[in-house]
Amino acid sequence: MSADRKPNKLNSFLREGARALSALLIALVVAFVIVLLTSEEPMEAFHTFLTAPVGSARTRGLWIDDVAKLTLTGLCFSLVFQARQFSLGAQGQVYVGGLFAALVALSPIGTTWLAIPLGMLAAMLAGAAYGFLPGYAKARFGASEIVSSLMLNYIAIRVVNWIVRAHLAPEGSGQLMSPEFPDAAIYPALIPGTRFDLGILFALIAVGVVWFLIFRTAWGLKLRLVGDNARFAEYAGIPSKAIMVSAMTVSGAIGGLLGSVYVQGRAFGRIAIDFDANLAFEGILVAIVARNKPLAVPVVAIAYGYLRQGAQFMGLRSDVPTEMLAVVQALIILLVASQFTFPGQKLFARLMRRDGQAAKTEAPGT
Amino acid sequence: MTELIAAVFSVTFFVTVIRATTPLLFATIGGLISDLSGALNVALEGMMLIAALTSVIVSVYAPWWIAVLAGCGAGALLGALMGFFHLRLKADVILVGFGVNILATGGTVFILALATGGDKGTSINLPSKSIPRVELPFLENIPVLNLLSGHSLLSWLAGFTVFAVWYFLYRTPRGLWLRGVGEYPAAPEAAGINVTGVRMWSLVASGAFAGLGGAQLAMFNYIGFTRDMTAGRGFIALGAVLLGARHPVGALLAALLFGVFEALSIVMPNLFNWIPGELIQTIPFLVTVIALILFSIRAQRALKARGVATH
Amino acid sequence: QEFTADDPMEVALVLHGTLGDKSFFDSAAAGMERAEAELPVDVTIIEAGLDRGRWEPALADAADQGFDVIIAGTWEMNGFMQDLAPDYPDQKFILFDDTPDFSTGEFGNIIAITYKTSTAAYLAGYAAAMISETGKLGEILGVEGSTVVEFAVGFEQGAMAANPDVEVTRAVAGSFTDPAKGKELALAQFSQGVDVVFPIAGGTGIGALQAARDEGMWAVGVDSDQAEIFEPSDPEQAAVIFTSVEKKIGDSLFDVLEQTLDGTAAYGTTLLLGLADGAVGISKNDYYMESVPEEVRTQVDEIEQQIINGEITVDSVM
Amino acid sequence: MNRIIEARGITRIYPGGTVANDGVSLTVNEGEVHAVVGENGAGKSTLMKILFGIEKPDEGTLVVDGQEARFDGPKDAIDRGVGMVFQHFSLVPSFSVYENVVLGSEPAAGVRFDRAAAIKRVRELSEQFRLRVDPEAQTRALPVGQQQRVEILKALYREAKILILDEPTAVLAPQEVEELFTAIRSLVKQGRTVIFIAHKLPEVLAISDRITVMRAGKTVGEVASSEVTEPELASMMVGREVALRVDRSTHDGPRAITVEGLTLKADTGVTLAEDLSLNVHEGEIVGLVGVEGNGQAELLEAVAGLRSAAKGDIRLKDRSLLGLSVLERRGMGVSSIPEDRLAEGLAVNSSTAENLVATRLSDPRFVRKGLLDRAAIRENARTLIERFSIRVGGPEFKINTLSGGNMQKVVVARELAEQPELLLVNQPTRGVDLGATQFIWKSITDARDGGAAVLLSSADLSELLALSDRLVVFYKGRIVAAFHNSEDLTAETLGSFMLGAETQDEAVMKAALR
Ligand SMILES: Nc1ncnc2c1ncn2[C@@H]1O[C@H](COP(=O)(O)OP(=O)(O)OP(=O)(O)O)[C@@H](O)[C@H]1O
Ligand SMILES: Nc1ncnc2c1ncn2[C@@H]1O[C@H](COP(=O)(O)OP(=O)(O)OP(=O)(O)O)[C@@H](O)[C@H]1O
Ligand SMILES: [Mg+2]
Ligand SMILES: [Mg+2]
Repeated sequence: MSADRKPNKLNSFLREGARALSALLIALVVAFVIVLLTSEEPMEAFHTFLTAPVGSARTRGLWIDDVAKLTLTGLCFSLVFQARQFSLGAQGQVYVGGLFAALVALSPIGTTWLAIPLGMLAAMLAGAAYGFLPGYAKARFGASEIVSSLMLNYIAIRVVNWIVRAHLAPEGSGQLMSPEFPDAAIYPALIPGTRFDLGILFALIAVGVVWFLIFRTAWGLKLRLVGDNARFAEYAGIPSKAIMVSAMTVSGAIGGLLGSVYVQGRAFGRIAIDFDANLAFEGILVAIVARNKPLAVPVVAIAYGYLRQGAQFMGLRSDVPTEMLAVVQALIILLVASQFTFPGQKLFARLMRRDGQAAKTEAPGT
Repeated sequence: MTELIAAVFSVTFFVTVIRATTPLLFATIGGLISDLSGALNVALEGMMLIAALTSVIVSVYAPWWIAVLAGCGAGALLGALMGFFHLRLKADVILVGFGVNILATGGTVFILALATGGDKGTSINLPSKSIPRVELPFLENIPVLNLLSGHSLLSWLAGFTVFAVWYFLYRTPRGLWLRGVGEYPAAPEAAGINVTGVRMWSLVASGAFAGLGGAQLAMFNYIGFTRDMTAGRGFIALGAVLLGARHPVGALLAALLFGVFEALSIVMPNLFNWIPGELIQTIPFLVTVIALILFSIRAQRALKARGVATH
Repeated sequence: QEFTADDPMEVALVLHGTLGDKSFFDSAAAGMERAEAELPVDVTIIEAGLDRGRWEPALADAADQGFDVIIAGTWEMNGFMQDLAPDYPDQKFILFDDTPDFSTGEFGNIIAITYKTSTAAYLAGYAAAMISETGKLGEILGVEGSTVVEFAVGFEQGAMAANPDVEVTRAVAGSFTDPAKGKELALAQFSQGVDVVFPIAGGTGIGALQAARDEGMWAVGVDSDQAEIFEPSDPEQAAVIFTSVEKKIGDSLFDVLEQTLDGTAAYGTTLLLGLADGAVGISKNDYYMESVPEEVRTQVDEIEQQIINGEITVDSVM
Repeated sequence: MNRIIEARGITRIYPGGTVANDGVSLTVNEGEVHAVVGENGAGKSTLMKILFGIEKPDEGTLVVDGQEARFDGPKDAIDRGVGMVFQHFSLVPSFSVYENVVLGSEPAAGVRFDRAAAIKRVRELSEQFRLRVDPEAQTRALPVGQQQRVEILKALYREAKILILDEPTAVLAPQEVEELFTAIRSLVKQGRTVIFIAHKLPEVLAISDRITVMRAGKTVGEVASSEVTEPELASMMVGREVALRVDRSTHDGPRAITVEGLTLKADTGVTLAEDLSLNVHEGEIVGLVGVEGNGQAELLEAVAGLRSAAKGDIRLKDRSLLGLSVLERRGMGVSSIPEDRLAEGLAVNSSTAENLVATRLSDPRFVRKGLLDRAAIRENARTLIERFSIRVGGPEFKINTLSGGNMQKVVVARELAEQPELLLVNQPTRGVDLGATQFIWKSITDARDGGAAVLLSSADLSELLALSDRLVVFYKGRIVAAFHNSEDLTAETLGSFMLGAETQDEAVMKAALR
């Protein structure tokens, strides 16, 4: 048996990587220019930007915490995008997930060892249910999932805020957050005193699970076929609507899990109003840059999380105005998303072509 | 309940609805144009925000209408920026849109601080101008017709815009190009139409309309600028585009629906103290979801009636 | 330790939000500016932004950077400060607008400042009810958090004291950054007969003030003397703000910094500041003099005295 | 004679490295119909795209009307009088016919799009060149034949002197082909030049004046149509003799599928097919004859499980299929080759291996406990790629890296991987070259000889006549005639029944329906 030729994945991986790196480099240069313009001590500020996230155990914890959250939300979006569904419901799922995790944590179970697994389970179920809704509305009525999921986000945020304020906050305190959960209900820190907690573990497990689901199970293949060509899927006997709804439901479960990671993680250990601060939405960016590939999601999250943290610390420690960080972040997104043509690329393409040509002629009969 | 009915059938309620609808309608029209050309414009929010700030700052030094034009122009410029990254540098349009939004949140505060000499929150120490209100005193006492009085000049413009955009899309050659490019780009491409150019102009127009929405928000609904003052209206407009079945009249109806329930959520707290504020705030969104589902059921039926299989 | 102009005391003000609210945080920042001008201190203002997840890191980062004094405010930051302060015993912490439980004896390096905000709001409510012709007052809240509600309860109680039949409606905007919505909420209240509005909602509230200006209704300012803020740029706006409920965070922070420098600050305790200390109060500026009739002003002054003497107790949610 | 357009030494290498054109030359005289023939992937479409300015040649020159031309885009080509109708139409589905025709150079009155003028002009053109189509109809709703006329009108509206038609007949029914030829002749008579691409050599010989033959990206020759025979042309194209011969079935098995009184309705309640009754025996091919839209495709869909029946029954080996899902029917041995491979036959962004198992995702050989057996899936792909000689890099290569003919082979391979009980086939060789056609026909007859009952629908009557053992004619949703296939049966006979011009005797029909 002759060996099959493989589509040249390494090459395309290298090309993608080189493109991303060069875009990143340009973005950093732009960021540096902005820092130069707005800071009295630009070198110091920029140094903070580049090194602060790894400066101490505590800052590394913050970075990892961001990575965990960005990974989960990125996965959440990747999964629905794989099925060609443009549900933007991650945020709503995070809220209902967080709420249900909080309800478990604040119940008598909260003091037992069951608090974490049950909290996560409740969060995932709630998120799944919330992800199911727009999917069902689309499958049953043809209602655009973009609109319904967006509206469901707004609804979830407000309803959860209300429950937190009116029912979970200590009576009469006027605080817009619940009391701190019992220790048993908060993820243990992997490195004491930092946010390096179970969240990142769960995120990485989720990456593995999603990758496995998509590329190793029949469900995943069906999902990809539906995403590729829904009519063909129907033709081949794959129930495309059911697959689509199930994808949105599973994605909802991941969103719900992120809700648990939020409220039960060391960063909070309680539920407060408006707790996600829009991070859930940034999963779209992660998913798109990762091209919806589950294994690329944590890689993108690591890089993006690093820049995000670096910018934050520059804001905290230097005289660069906080607002400029948003500008830097925006430029990074714009540049990383762009495709550049560099002088060397033509040559590269020519080399690649020779390769491809050889492939064409030798292919048959192997 | 009677109080609610009284409030809803008052002239002021109507005026509130129109006021709440106007910025949304402009943004929705903007979203509609880029959507029809094949690009989902998630940057409406950021475009409105930057336009709002631009018009406020310009209105300090220039007449109101120049300020409105400046806001419109700022939106258009952002549209061109999006076009550059999306069409020239082939960046994903959603990523570019989010980039613009993030740029807007930070950039507006930075520029506001420069313009006000350090204020990072509001423009209250800038004497900004407002868009004139169109008073029609002779209609004051005629029922129904008196509803026409007291609106922003831009509200009238918005109404006219719906018609103009409809005319443009369905009655002019360029409108035909735009719809063709959005639906099936290969066709206009083969017909020798510059597809990229059409997309570029659509994004620019999209930004210009969103910019008018921002100007209305900062020069009429509230006079002045406050950080993040668009408060999600751009995303709601995005929903309204799809809810309105990607048609100008649909966009108008969707924006109005939202305006009505926004206005309702504004009069309700004063009448129903016992309903938690957060729940009242969900009303416009709930109504949108319900409207969307009802609308989709109807559309499904209509499709069936035309004999198009939907399975 | 002695601090001098050459070797100033390093102070960090950590804001769980951003500057530019024209009330709460700006007031704290103004106190810092004054401190920097008049005292041997060097102040760094750290804006942690609107993301809750960033607040604790910002505070911890300030502690890590070794500031001598770290200032933060409200219940939102209270918990973080309690967690942090014991780990940095050589640094001092100032918490405003909330207090930890000092009875445990753990927090020797924290000093808390709380304000009897509702007592000042009571006075404003009283005056508002007296000048209202319709007997209807409106409140516009950003969100229903304790800092905000504290104003509302005092205002309502004061209004009832002036006129038991008064109607006070509360509307919640759900946002501190939506002035258009604040304006709409106020306009809706006006159309339902309200003639004095009390916005407690940051940027959203500024929209409500503008509605009062446009409609020629009365408004009560919040946190700082808002009439004074508007006076230079928008006298018309200033003219309808007949008084403001002031919470002089900046001044009280200045005082505590001064006491910290000369070693008299009582770390490990709570400073409860009220009308008597001048840390809260209502603005008695020209607009107040013009808008509020003489006899009402006299009554307000009497009530103020009664509250200080403890003859009137004002409710509080804190 | 005047050379109107000329391509000299054109080379085009696609970014992937494919040398689509390798020093190709083409000379077209004014007022002639010039055919270009070659196997799938020979580079015909690429050359045409270069003539129309969509692709730019890496080397070589174009000469139009004696002057060298450089086309930076279709606009330049249009300006020089070149018009093109693509293999895949480029029409906006929701637009009306006249909108599609004038798109890009609309008549205007002020800023307004002058619809009346547009409609008038389209009507004039369609009369002048005998291309009948309703200018105000919605394009989406038109049959392909008419959509093609819209495409031609588009080019004529732009005053094309040279009209390129890339495989125009692939999607047409025989009468439509005739109508197209009539239009082409009328065009030529009015001084236009036509470049024509087709895989069916009789058509090429019927319509063209001269023929250029391409093979593997090169021009291998140019001949006058009057001086060449079909076999000569075929061997020029392929480089060897090709014979499209089919052995008739020898097998006569028991009845496999019974369709009884079947009525099919659209969601609206409109009847699509009525009272269909027919049987197919094991080892037999039954051809469904009819102009597109007369119920044949709907019957195939109903049998496949993609459409529900309003009345009647479909039984496979005495078991009713109604109420069974697509998957359950496939489980019973139903295979189906769909009409449009891109729309419903393949997922083009997925790998070849995945496409080859897509219909068998509950088969324990490939999926156990919900998990994919990737080794088995790859092995399956290797086997099928070899068995059906599919030209593809390997099992992991995506379908969109294949040429159309090879894509079709993937569909055929998947559906015939195992001997089916019942095979449903719709337009099996549309746009597929001679060699591949031969191969696909062979695959179908092999399945038949293995005992499959085959229902075959095709717009190509010669294909139906070549393959079918019996033929059933559809007209307006009903079966109007049935025949045992024999040498005497001609396309003309079928044609008159297809158009409802003739009716068959009840008894004769009964007998032929078996
Ligand atoms: N856009 C493209 N990118 C890369 N390769 C292409 C592209 N278009 C065509 N090719 C390749 O170029 C070669 C010639 O293709 P072309 O479409 O010209 O063939 P053709 O003669 O028209 O075939 P057919 O008879 O199937 O229509 C084929 O190998 C094809 O795979
Ligand atoms: N963007 C692209 N990138 C790479 N290859 C492409 C691209 N577009 C088309 N192709 C190649 O084009 C070829 C298809 O060319 P063409 O359309 O002529 O095929 P075909 O056999 O004629 O198809 P059909 O018969 O269905 O019309 C395939 O080989 C495909 O790989
Ligand atoms: Mg071709
Ligand atoms: Mg072909």
